[in-house]
Amino acid sequence: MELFDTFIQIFGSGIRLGVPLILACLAGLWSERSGVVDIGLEGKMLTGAFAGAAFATFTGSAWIGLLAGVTATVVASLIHGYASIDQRANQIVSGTAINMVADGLTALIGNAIWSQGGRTPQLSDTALFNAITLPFAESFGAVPIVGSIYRHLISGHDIVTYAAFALVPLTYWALYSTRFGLRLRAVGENPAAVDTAGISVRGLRYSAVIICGVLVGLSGVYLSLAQAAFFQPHMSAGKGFIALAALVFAKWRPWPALATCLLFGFLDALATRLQGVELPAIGAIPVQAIQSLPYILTVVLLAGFIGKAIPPRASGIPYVKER
Amino acid sequence: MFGRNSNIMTTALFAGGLFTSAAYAADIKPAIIYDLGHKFDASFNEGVFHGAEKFKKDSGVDYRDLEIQNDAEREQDLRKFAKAGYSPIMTVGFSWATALGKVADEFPNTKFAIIDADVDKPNVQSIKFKEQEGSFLVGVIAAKTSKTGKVGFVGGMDIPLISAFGCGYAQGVKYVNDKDEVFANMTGTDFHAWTDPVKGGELAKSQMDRGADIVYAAAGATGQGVLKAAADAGKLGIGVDSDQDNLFPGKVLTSMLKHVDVATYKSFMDAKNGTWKPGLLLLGLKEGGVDYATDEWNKSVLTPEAKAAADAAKADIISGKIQVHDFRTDNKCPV
Amino acid sequence: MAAPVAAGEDRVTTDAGRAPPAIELIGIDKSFGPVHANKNVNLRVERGVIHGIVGENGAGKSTLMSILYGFYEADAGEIRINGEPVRIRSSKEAISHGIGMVHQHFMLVYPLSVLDNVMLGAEGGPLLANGANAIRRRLAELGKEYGLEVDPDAIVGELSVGLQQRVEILKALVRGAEILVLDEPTAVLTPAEADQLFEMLRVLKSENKTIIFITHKLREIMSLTDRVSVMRRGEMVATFDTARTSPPELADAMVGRKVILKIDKSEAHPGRVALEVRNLVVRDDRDVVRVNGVSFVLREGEILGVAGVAGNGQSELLEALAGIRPLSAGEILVDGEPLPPAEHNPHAERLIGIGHVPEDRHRVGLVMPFEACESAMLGFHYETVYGRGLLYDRKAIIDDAEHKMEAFDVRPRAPLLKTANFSGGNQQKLVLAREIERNPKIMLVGQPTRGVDIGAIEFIHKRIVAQRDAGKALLLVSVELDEIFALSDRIIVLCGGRITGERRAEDTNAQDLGLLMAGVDERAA
Amino acid sequence: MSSPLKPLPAWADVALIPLINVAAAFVISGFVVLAIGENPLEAVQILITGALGDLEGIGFTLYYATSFIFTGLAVAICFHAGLFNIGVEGQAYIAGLGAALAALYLGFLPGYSLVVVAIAAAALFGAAFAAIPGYLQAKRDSHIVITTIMFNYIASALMGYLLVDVLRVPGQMNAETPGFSKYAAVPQFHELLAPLGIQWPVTPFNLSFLLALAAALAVWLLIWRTRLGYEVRTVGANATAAIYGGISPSRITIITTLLSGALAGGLAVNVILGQEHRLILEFTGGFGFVGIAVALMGRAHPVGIILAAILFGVLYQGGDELAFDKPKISRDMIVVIQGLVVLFAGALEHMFRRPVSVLLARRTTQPPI
Repeated sequence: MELFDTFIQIFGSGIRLGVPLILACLAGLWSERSGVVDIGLEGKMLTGAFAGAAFATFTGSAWIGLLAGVTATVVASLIHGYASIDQRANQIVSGTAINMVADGLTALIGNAIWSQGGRTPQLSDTALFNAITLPFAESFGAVPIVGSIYRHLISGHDIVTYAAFALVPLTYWALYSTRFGLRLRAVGENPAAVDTAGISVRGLRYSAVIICGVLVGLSGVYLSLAQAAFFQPHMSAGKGFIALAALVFAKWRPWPALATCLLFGFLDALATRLQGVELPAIGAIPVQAIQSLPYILTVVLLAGFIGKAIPPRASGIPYVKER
Repeated sequence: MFGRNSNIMTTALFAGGLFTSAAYAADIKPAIIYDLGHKFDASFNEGVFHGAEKFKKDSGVDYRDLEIQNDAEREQDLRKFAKAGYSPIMTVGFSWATALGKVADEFPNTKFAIIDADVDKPNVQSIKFKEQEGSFLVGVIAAKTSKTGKVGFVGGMDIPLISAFGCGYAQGVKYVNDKDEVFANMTGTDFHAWTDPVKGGELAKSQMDRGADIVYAAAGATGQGVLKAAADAGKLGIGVDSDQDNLFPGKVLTSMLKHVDVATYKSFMDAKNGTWKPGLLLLGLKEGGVDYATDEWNKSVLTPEAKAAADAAKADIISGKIQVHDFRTDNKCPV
Repeated sequence: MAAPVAAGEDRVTTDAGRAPPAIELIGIDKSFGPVHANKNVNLRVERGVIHGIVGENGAGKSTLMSILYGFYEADAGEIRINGEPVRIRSSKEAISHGIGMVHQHFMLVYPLSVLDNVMLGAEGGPLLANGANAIRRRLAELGKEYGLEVDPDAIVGELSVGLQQRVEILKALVRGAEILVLDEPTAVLTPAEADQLFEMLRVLKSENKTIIFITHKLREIMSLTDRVSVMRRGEMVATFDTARTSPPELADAMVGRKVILKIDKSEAHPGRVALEVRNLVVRDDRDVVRVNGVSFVLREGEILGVAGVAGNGQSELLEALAGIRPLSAGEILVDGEPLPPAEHNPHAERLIGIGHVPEDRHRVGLVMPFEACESAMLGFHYETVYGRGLLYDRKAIIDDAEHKMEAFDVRPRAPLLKTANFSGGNQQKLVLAREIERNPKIMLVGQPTRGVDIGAIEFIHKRIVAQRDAGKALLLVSVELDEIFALSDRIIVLCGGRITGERRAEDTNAQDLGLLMAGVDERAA
Repeated sequence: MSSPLKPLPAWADVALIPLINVAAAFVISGFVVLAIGENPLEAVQILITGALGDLEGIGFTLYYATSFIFTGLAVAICFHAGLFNIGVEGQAYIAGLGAALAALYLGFLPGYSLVVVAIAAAALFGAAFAAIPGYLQAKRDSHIVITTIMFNYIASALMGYLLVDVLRVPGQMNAETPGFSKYAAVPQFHELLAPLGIQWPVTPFNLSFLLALAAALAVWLLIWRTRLGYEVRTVGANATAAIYGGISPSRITIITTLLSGALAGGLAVNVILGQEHRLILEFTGGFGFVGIAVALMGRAHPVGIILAAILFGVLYQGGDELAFDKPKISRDMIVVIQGLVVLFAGALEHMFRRPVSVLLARRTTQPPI
């Protein structure tokens, strides 16, 4: 029973740590399914976290913060989109640029406004997305196992977390059950087929890039307005790249993306809990080993040692009409 | 915020300096370089800042300060201050030890100070604290306040210094009730551990899930995540270094005060008065270097009973009746 | 032989009451930079017929169809659909005018299902479910009606090429295409698959659909089409009723009465066998067999021409011989000795004296951003001529390039100029200079004068013949029949990856070769 | 379809366009400074004085430039083979491990041969760490961009573990190794010049600078004067032509990443052996990423890289002084500039091409050849 509770707790922690990954991973999914490779997720996450925290600080409203965060990431996405779609740039270079600019600019502006080394002040409760206790969480929570799961895993998250989980089926539905989704999947594989079917490749890709901006913006806002209560420079701490790894690992599909992000979140939670803990028969596992597991798994997958991750065929390649 | 409950202590500590200052007034250019984790961490670095601000107010002498952003900058920044004629230069945190060891030799006429480490140079003042004693007191308060008999400790980096906090705390808890449980976790193993409130919050949540109703954070800026998690869960946190009771009023039981503010103030003031001395300063309860916080924000949660127990323990420690073990002496904790 | 009619004119007099032609293209003109792809092209396609368009590679067929399909806009000219002048600025507009197109390279999304592919762009609403059901029904109907059965839930990438093409046709039909354009549809099909396709097209025709069928295979034209138009060098040169023309007449029209460049060529004195190929089988990147059991010998002091319509295995043959493409079966013998697998690579083959002028100098033969002198040593860059020690001897590299440029009259004579800045002819001379100056005993030459101006063609031809006279063995691959005639001593014709015939140059003519190229096997003829 | 552009004259292609791109990055940076309420011109003045105003500033500038030359070369050599190595940061980090292990455990080596071995170890470790993504790209077709990003994090975790749990001095709280012997140190210029009676201020500027210049020369010779370099450029420019020319692209990919990793090791040599004299956490400080900006700005040419590295050295050192004098303009400003350089000189490289060619076409009476 104690083991079960521990598991529930670590899993709960994994969910909270996994939420920004889920949102960023879905963002990457939309973009890359359309053929625009996005290694700028990390930078956009920071952008969203900063803009969200800054505006929440000014206005005291989490919702305005959210709006600002999402707007900022959409702008960043559009810059990447312009470079990738219209300027036919190297998308890796463009994404790297976004990462660098976002990393520097958020810290710089934060420092210029609040003189706290780039941090925003601690946000008040109204400017945050707080945990929502679902009905009967307390009373039902007493029931063994099911109640515990309900109380600790299902109840007690903030609205962004619930949104993240809702966005997975939504993405799945949009991708596989709507006209837009079909076209998007097609344009990432063979833009010429889409073009000859009389559909605008450019329009589709820009739409995807904007959706990517909205989702990764949510992810950033979650960092500063739900997970922490302020923005702090570099606070994304590689989550954008983990999300990218998860995307590869999930082979660009929504449900596996959710599973992978939860796994990675779970690993993160586990790494934190196992700090300095001696495990029976194994001894202390270096937390770094667990922390680097997502990266190692991704490399192994990419190398085709456990299945093969094949990206959308046209991803990273600017579309040029050929003769 | 400065010296709220410890005005008497502070005044007692360096009253002499204050009153004799005029006679030896010298032109000094004090400077502070903070540790990673930022100036306004509401904790360790911020304490130094408040000490310096008070110094500025009292003496009229301005000071420079600087935040660094990565480990690699330390030496250059330190040298830059020394080069520019700043003295005394206060370096905040043990991470400065190596860089200071080098630079202090290059500028033998500059006065340096370091908090939390011992750098044995003729021009360096090393200021260390008996964190275990202050932690003992908050441990007593935690044990007296806890309803579940389970309390938590979230440390920053897994190093002996932080273990000394945790060990002192555990001794205090066990002193009150030997059956009480203390859950202890460390956030990380490198300097990111000081700046990761999310991880801190997660650790606090895990301890609260296991039944802890009071969590003590000794983790720099990471601690804010711990206090927030405790406040969000309707439990109590214990702050560290600076008085953090106001961060979540009514949700922070008390704070273990590590008077880096006082130490900074004194170091600067001594330099101004010409009474600055190099060497090791070891500050405990007796010297007013550590304490626990009582103020308007925690009076609703800090029961008179708990306060009385803490004050009794404090008197016993000062008198030597209670010996609080320092983890750093043998890397072991007796409880 | 019947005289070809003027382009665009109809030999069948139209009755006043008859429906207007399905398509009329009037004066279509299109240039890509310096390339004049379509010159004042007229075309008239009647409703309910299968209308073939033939022409050699680069004759402008695909460009014309791309204009019809709205992929490009013509610089000048008019399009009429059912007699109505229309502007087609996008594929979407073409589709709305009832035009469907099956591209040579399928416009399919391979990881998606047949249903998804067919639906793409014709989803029938923002949600897929309703449209999907409608299209599923429609696919079933079409399947019954035209014999175009295909599992709607199959993943397109897992289907055979023939079925993939069927999906392309279904895509067009589901969109209500009345006019179907097929661009070289049989290029990727097996003969059996091609026959199936023809069956389908005949059924479609019987339903009063109009079909434009682009090919360069005369056999297909003769067996399938009602009418046929011939394009040559961007122009529409003739239109025939298929029933009243013949393969030789079409071949003649396709090839045209070009000025055959006369080369002063002495009689060949073939020596011993330098290269022999036995039962060679070669696959392309998509694992399709492109060379299927080819055997021949090449002697010293002769030029063996490999004729054939583009895409019949010549490229793969050449690449396989040069060591770039692996052999699936068969063997290569050099000087009577089998070439060991370890030496079946470009580097080792160069060492034993096999030179290779690749078909595509832009993509393969040269490195465009390099200085000319650097492109002039590609493949030989390891040689000590260019420096004995660790470092290259820059002067030796430049001198070597200067020497080659001198010998082959490459202009401007600037070894430091970027390769890309030379004209096509001079680039090609640079490639030839590089390969010939190294004095190989066997030369594999692909399309030596493609995109090269007249003056350079003559120069290049002379150098090739000079090599023969010096006792070298040369294999010449060219889709230009007149080039084959001008240079070859002996000619083999490839069709569908097989040799359909071998001729001595003086014993044959364009009509004869045209038949072989069209796959009319001499044994059957 | 847009009409094809006339090719730009060579001078515009080599100098004008890159200059405009970099200028655009700086102009926008100026607006950023303005937006945070400071005077950009004053900022530039402080920056330049701080970086070049005295010998000390110059020393620091060149110290930083040394690091950037190495990382810039590491990125550039991969560019030549058509590869994008984002992993220079991690490769340099691991190279630092090699340097430290040699310095700490090979102390028996006579005199300054120790530092030579330590430098070699840095190059070796960097190369080995880069070779894994290189191998996976060449043989298993795993995209080198993703794998090198992953390897940066793997390097970070590995080094964190080693420094905290394995190499740390017992009882010491800082995650760092013990100091190296003086024979494992690359001499600093102020030490070298002092016996000659030349007073050079104490700066971390050390002999690695000469090593960096030598590396730049070596890379130049390698790329433009050797067979291997020829093969590297051929693979980068046209892989099909390379195969035709008997060059194996996968072999070249592996060799190039090895060389790139070895060059990344130069960052460790400069920082660890030249300045810190012990291995510390995260000593790479993002300099591996600066290499991307340097390589793009220097157009992957060693001379351009040296110039771009010095410019970034000025930015880093001057930016330090700027952050000191104007706390509002924190060091992050430099990261912003760096990112904007990558954006304009890399991603939006061709944005100004059309307007410039239109402008030039209007200006020149004769069409440019």
